[in-house]
Amino acid sequence: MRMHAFARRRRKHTKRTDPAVPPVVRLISISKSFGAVKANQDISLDIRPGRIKALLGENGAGKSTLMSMLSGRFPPDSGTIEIDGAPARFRSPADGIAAGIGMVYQHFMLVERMTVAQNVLLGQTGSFWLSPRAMRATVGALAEEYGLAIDPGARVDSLSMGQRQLVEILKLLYRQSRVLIFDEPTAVLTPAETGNLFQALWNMSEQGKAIVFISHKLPEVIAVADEIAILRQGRIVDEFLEHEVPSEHALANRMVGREVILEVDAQPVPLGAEVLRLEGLSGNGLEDVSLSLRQGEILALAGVAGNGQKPLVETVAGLRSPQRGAVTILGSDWKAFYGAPQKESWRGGLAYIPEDRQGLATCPDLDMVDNFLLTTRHGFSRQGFLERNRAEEQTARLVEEHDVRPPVPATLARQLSGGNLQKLVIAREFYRHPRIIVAEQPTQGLDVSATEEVWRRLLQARAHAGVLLVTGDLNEALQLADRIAVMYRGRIMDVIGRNEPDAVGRIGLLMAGLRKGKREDGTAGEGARARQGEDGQGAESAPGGAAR
Amino acid sequence: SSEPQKEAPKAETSKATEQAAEQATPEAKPEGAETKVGFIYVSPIGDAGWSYAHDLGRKAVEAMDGVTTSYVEAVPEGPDAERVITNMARKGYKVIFTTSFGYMDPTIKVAKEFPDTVFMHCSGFKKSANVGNYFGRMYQARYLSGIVAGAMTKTKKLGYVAAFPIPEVIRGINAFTLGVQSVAPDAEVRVVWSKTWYDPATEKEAAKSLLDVGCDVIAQHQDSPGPQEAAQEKGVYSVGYDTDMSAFAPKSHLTAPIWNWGPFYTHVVKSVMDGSWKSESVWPGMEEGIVDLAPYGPMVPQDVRDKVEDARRKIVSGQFKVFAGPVKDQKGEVKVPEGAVAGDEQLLGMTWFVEGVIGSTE
Amino acid sequence: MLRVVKRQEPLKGGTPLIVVGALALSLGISMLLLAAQGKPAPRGLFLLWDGAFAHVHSLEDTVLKAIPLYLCSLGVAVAFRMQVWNIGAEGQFALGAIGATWAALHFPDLPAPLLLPLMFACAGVAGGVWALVPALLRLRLRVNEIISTLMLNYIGILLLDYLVYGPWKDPTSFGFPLTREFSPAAQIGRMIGRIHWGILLCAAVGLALAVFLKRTRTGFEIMAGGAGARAARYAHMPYGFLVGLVMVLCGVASGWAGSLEVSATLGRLQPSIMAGYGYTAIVVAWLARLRITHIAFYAFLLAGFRVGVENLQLELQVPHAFGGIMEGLILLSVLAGQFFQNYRFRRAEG
Amino acid sequence: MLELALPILAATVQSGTPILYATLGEMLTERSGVLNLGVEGMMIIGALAAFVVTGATGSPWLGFLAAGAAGALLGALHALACLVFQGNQVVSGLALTIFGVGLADFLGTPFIGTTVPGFDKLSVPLLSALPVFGDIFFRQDALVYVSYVMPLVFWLTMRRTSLGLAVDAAGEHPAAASAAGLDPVALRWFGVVGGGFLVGLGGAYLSLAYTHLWTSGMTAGRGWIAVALVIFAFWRPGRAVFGAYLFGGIMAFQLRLQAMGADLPSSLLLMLPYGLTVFVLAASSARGGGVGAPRGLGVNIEPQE
Ligand SMILES: Nc1ncnc2c1ncn2[C@@H]1O[C@H](COP(=O)(O)OP(=O)(O)OP(=O)(O)O)[C@@H](O)[C@H]1O
Ligand SMILES: Nc1ncnc2c1ncn2[C@@H]1O[C@H](COP(=O)(O)OP(=O)(O)OP(=O)(O)O)[C@@H](O)[C@H]1O
Ligand SMILES: [Mg+2]
Ligand SMILES: [Mg+2]
Repeated sequence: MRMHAFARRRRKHTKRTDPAVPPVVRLISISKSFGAVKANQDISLDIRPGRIKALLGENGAGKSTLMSMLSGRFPPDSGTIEIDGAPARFRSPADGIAAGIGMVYQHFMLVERMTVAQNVLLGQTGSFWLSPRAMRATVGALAEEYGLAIDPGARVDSLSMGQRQLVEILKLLYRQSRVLIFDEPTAVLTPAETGNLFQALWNMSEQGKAIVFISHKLPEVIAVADEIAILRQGRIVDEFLEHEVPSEHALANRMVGREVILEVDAQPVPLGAEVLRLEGLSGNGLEDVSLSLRQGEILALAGVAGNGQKPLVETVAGLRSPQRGAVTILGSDWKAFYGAPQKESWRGGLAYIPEDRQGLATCPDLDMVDNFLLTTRHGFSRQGFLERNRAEEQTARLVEEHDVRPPVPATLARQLSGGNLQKLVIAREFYRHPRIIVAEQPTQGLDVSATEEVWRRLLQARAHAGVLLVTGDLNEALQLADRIAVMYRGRIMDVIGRNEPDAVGRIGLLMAGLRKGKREDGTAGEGARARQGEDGQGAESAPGGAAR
Repeated sequence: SSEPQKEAPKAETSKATEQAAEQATPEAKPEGAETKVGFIYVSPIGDAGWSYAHDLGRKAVEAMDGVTTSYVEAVPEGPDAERVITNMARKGYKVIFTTSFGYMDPTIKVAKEFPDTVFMHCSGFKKSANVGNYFGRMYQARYLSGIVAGAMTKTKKLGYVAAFPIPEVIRGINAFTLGVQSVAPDAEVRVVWSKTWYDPATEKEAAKSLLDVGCDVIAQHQDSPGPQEAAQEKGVYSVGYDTDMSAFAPKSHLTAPIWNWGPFYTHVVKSVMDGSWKSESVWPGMEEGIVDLAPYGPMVPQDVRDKVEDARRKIVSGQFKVFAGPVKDQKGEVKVPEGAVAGDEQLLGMTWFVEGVIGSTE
Repeated sequence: MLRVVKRQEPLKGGTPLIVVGALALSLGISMLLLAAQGKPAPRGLFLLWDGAFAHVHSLEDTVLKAIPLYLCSLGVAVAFRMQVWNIGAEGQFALGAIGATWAALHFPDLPAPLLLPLMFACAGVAGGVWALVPALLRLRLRVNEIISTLMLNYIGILLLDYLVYGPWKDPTSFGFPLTREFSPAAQIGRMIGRIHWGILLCAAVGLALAVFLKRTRTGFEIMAGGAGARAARYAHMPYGFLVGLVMVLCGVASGWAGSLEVSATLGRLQPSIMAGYGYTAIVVAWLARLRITHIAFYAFLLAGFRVGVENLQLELQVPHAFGGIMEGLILLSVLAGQFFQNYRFRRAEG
Repeated sequence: MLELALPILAATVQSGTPILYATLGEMLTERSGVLNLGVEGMMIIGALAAFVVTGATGSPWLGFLAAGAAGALLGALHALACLVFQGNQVVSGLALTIFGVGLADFLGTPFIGTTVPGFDKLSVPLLSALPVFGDIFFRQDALVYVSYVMPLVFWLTMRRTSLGLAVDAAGEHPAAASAAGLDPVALRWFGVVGGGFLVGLGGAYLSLAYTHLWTSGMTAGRGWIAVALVIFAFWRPGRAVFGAYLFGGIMAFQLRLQAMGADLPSSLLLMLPYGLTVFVLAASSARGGGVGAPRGLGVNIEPQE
């Protein structure tokens, strides 16, 4: 059940360019090390105008490092960057911007408390004195020119992820960047927003911009890229031009260096007792949310980010208290469950795998052992004293078992790559033998093999637990979940079984806020889109719907 | 950090004399034959106040033949004092002046261990074989300044910016008030506590608060001329303290009660050197010149000056006592009955205001 | 052009070097200041050493001075470990002294074995409660603890003032701001030389805190809470309780320092006990990099400086403010020194 | 009643002025993302520099600028510690206070008990004739008048210039500022040094206008109150004015209560400003909950490889 919605549109939009067009940027034999880690080794790469170049690679392969050097964030240890055939030396991002290179980082570099206009013009205002009105006008005109729908006066913190991405793009456009680098731009987008982004990418590449696109999602890469380069362990191992682009499967194998199975086998397992129950949960941005989760199933929570998933998860995970309604966890009331001594509930209770791995799930400045102890400390506590030696042994064992790299328990969390950190968190949370698992965007930013591993573990966990999976990746939801609950504006719109007919289409409508999306006819979809346009919520609808 | 506890004002000297008195270092002189004299101050000598006045006295001692001096400043009145005094005694200082009330117990304690050293403690009441104590009757000069102030007030409301509610300060306020009342019987004296010894900003503000409620002469027991500045800005009179503060407020400065420790200190050191020193409590007053009034400002009329000079003569001759009965407190209770005179004990422990003072002693 | 580069691993074994270097640097600058005043700098250095460490009596002085500093620093370090910026040790010290004095004044007839524990209990409660106020303000009302602890210092000292100028003033003190002298039972005696039994309390508190922080689960939670408050909440650590706990621990330790000051060295309460130990404690805690086991050393060292500067004053007539400059310089240079532990300079190409 | 209220209000403006300068200075520093707890130290060094330079040159305006320069110099020390040496901002600030107070004490000793010309009251023609307002606001000294325009200049700079926008970006999200081609470290240098300059001016007010005298410790905790006021003001200059005058008012009022004969222990009255600081913070934090704190405040910018 995969979606190849983008490919079709792409054909419509792509203009064939001459393959012999000279590159704007040549990276020649670039190397970069962080201490003992060789992040990039002898990398050479050409980036051409009017082309979308995708960079693929496992977590830690060195993609971000390479692009950071191109954008001027830090210098390479050796090698040269040529712009228009002349060697360039960047000392700061300002130099990169001046040379026409712009980068959209995975974690948006936006000042949330400023307006769209302020963000776009930051550092580029030209004159000393500013007029907010003139700024809004400038940015508004620019947005219009490129057909990007955004209010230049809106504060960034009021925008959805997709809209924020538009702001990032506007920044590059305003700076007249000729090379636009997108580091995992779709990781935080809803499918609809992804569709919009691709549209924008195609528009820009048609205008002659060179685009670098980094993603772990192979269908996206195949859909959007003209050329693909694959990095493995800091080296370029393969390059494909568009007509040579192989299948997803082959790409994945090249990336990882071994056979990868892209589909997981999600055979249902027998259901057990109810482990989690929400009844009429309201407040904190939630409205009358009722859910039930049983041991043996995965319940996915789908929806555009910001529609109440966060408060729901945080309430279930005990980070905020429910205002109205009842939450029953493993048969106990919320208050009783979280009020009870952790001594008993650390094991066989609820495990929360949050989206924010650095900072929430772990402390960056603590080593793996201490981070392991964060949630398991009660298991290593005897009369109030901590058995750190035993914790060290257990950490070493788990790190080995889960293939966390480097397998050194004394490594600090901030020295781990995102994927490895996630492995550590998952190892730790599974060590607790939870009976409820709340997994929030568990594979975001993970490469295919790591994703595969996480999926496998979540499916396995059903043997002893119920899983509440919060994901913005509809594909992930469809791969894993038995049932999918769609959230819209703090409400559960509906719960849909994975194998129900036209699940994708209905979910798309529900995400757009249409409860009556059930199998009427095509006009319902049109109506939904119209209403969406009226209340200005941005996302049109799910890509599945859009494609049909 | 701690508030220094001081209980008397400092000596009269202008900045010029201070600069003239060259600061000599002990190293400059051959050691051994010299008599070493040590001083311990509660605040930095730069405070231009209490410790500064004592240090001027020290410089007078330094100028004596065969004598060398040193000091430690800003010594808190607890265990630190004991340590510093011990250290001095151990280093062979023959005479040690401890110049704050809080040094009393540490001085007595250390003196036991160093019977050959002479200790002089200022403003306390304990003695031992080798510890004497001394102080000066500043309240006499305060009384005289009160006469001047009382003669110059029109509103019959006078302001008094005071540091801490301790007997020395309270005694001064009372003496000042009695002086005021000797010429303006129905006048009142309002007191504001600044809880600082030297904070020009706060003290000026305190003076302004008194001016705002209608006071037209400002007196003070502080080490800064902040109150004088306030008075001058408002165009009213003020009574300084410690030194002749007329330079800071020439149009406002009536006079000031002032200290002069030099003669006393040289006298003590001389008596130790010639072996005539005895342990005793001494509390000299105007007759010894240890306290005095600064020169009058030009606005003080001759008849007022005459009145003050008359009172001064009577005080010096012992004919007049400032705290001679009847003295009533704020509540009208008689504290010193008719015909009696407040004894030194009562003066040293004075914690009540006389009638006519408006303010709290806490 | 030099670029700053983060070391992959903190410089191992570099700490003693950095500390020695920073001390040398700050002493060097101080001596330059001395020379600028026309005083002999080498002799100044000698006098500093001589006054602080060279004789039995000067060592005794230094140890006596180090005791309150040590206790306050322990408390500060515990709070700082959790990134609770409690700079209120000064006020908690005052409240401890007040608490102990209350017991000593109200139960003068109790025998020492009852009275002393009671005094320490009262000091601990007073200091602890005083520290708990900012903790609660932070937890309930999100009041920045740096400000609230600092303001409570001023208020605590004024409260002490109020008591000794008002209700607790010794009627026989001639109106001076002191309380009555404590009964002998309320006074802690000397153990060896002039060093009082309070040093045993210091040892006990230091040991207990070291074990507590290093070996217990709650100690781990404090450390983790300091490394990341959000992660601590995520892991369902009792964050509020921990904030309260470290504050109270600091309040109790500082309170005991205050109570030793009144019961072991003075025998009464008076305003001059406030000698800034609570602020210097921050310098000490930071020098020791918040390690309990290193605090004793630095408390001793800084106490030595304070005592030694007096010798410098007496012999060279150096102003009192010299000590303050030295303390600030030491702190600044150690701060800069710690940089070299985690970073290095690298020549940047171009 | 008005006779009593007017002087208190005029005194309020005056005693609020040094706090206002210092608050704006710390606000600038914090908006660039650096917490500087050395305000007390910078302020007192400013007071000393103002006094010494005025004494040497006879020009209080030169003294005023010298105070700013001295505050800026100390600020630069903090910037060096935190921006180059990656020191902990809390600790470095505390060190700066300890060092600044000690240094001022050390260097200032010879000047205690001397006086310099300074700024005197200067009625503004016309405006001072206004009823009530004239008495409160326009019979003050020149530095008070300068302080009236400061919040406005501050606001204009932060909201209407590219520099202000950049400084805010460095405080909110230095990585974003850097990605936008700005140099957040340089902007923070500006914030810390510029903030130190303003704080130093606040010190100058104490030794040149409030009084014409110098003494060690004459800031008496005003620097700390400024730090608190930045939080109270939600990092906005307008509310800073309100906060500074509130504190000026309470300081002026506390002494006047005594002068009016209130029979209250002075220790308890003196607690008022400190107690009020905590109270005001509690009230505003409870309502706003750290509203307006720059998100990057207190976090150092790690150097890039
Ligand atoms: N600032 C740094 N300090 C130390 N090591 C680093 C740093 N940045 C990256 N690395 C290491 O360099 C290697 C390459 O990292 P990079 O971020 O380029 O990988 P990536 O391909 O972007 O991975 P991902 O898909 O997870 O984003 C990794 O091993 C990473 O741990
Ligand atoms: N601040 C300090 N003052 C004095 N001695 C110290 C200090 N810090 C460390 N030491 C001592 O110096 C030696 C080496 O110090 P270092 O900090 O490098 O080792 P460490 O404690 O193993 O390091 P870390 O715990 O930071 O990894 C140790 O014996 C330690 O006790
Ligand atoms: Mg990456
Ligand atoms: Mg001589």
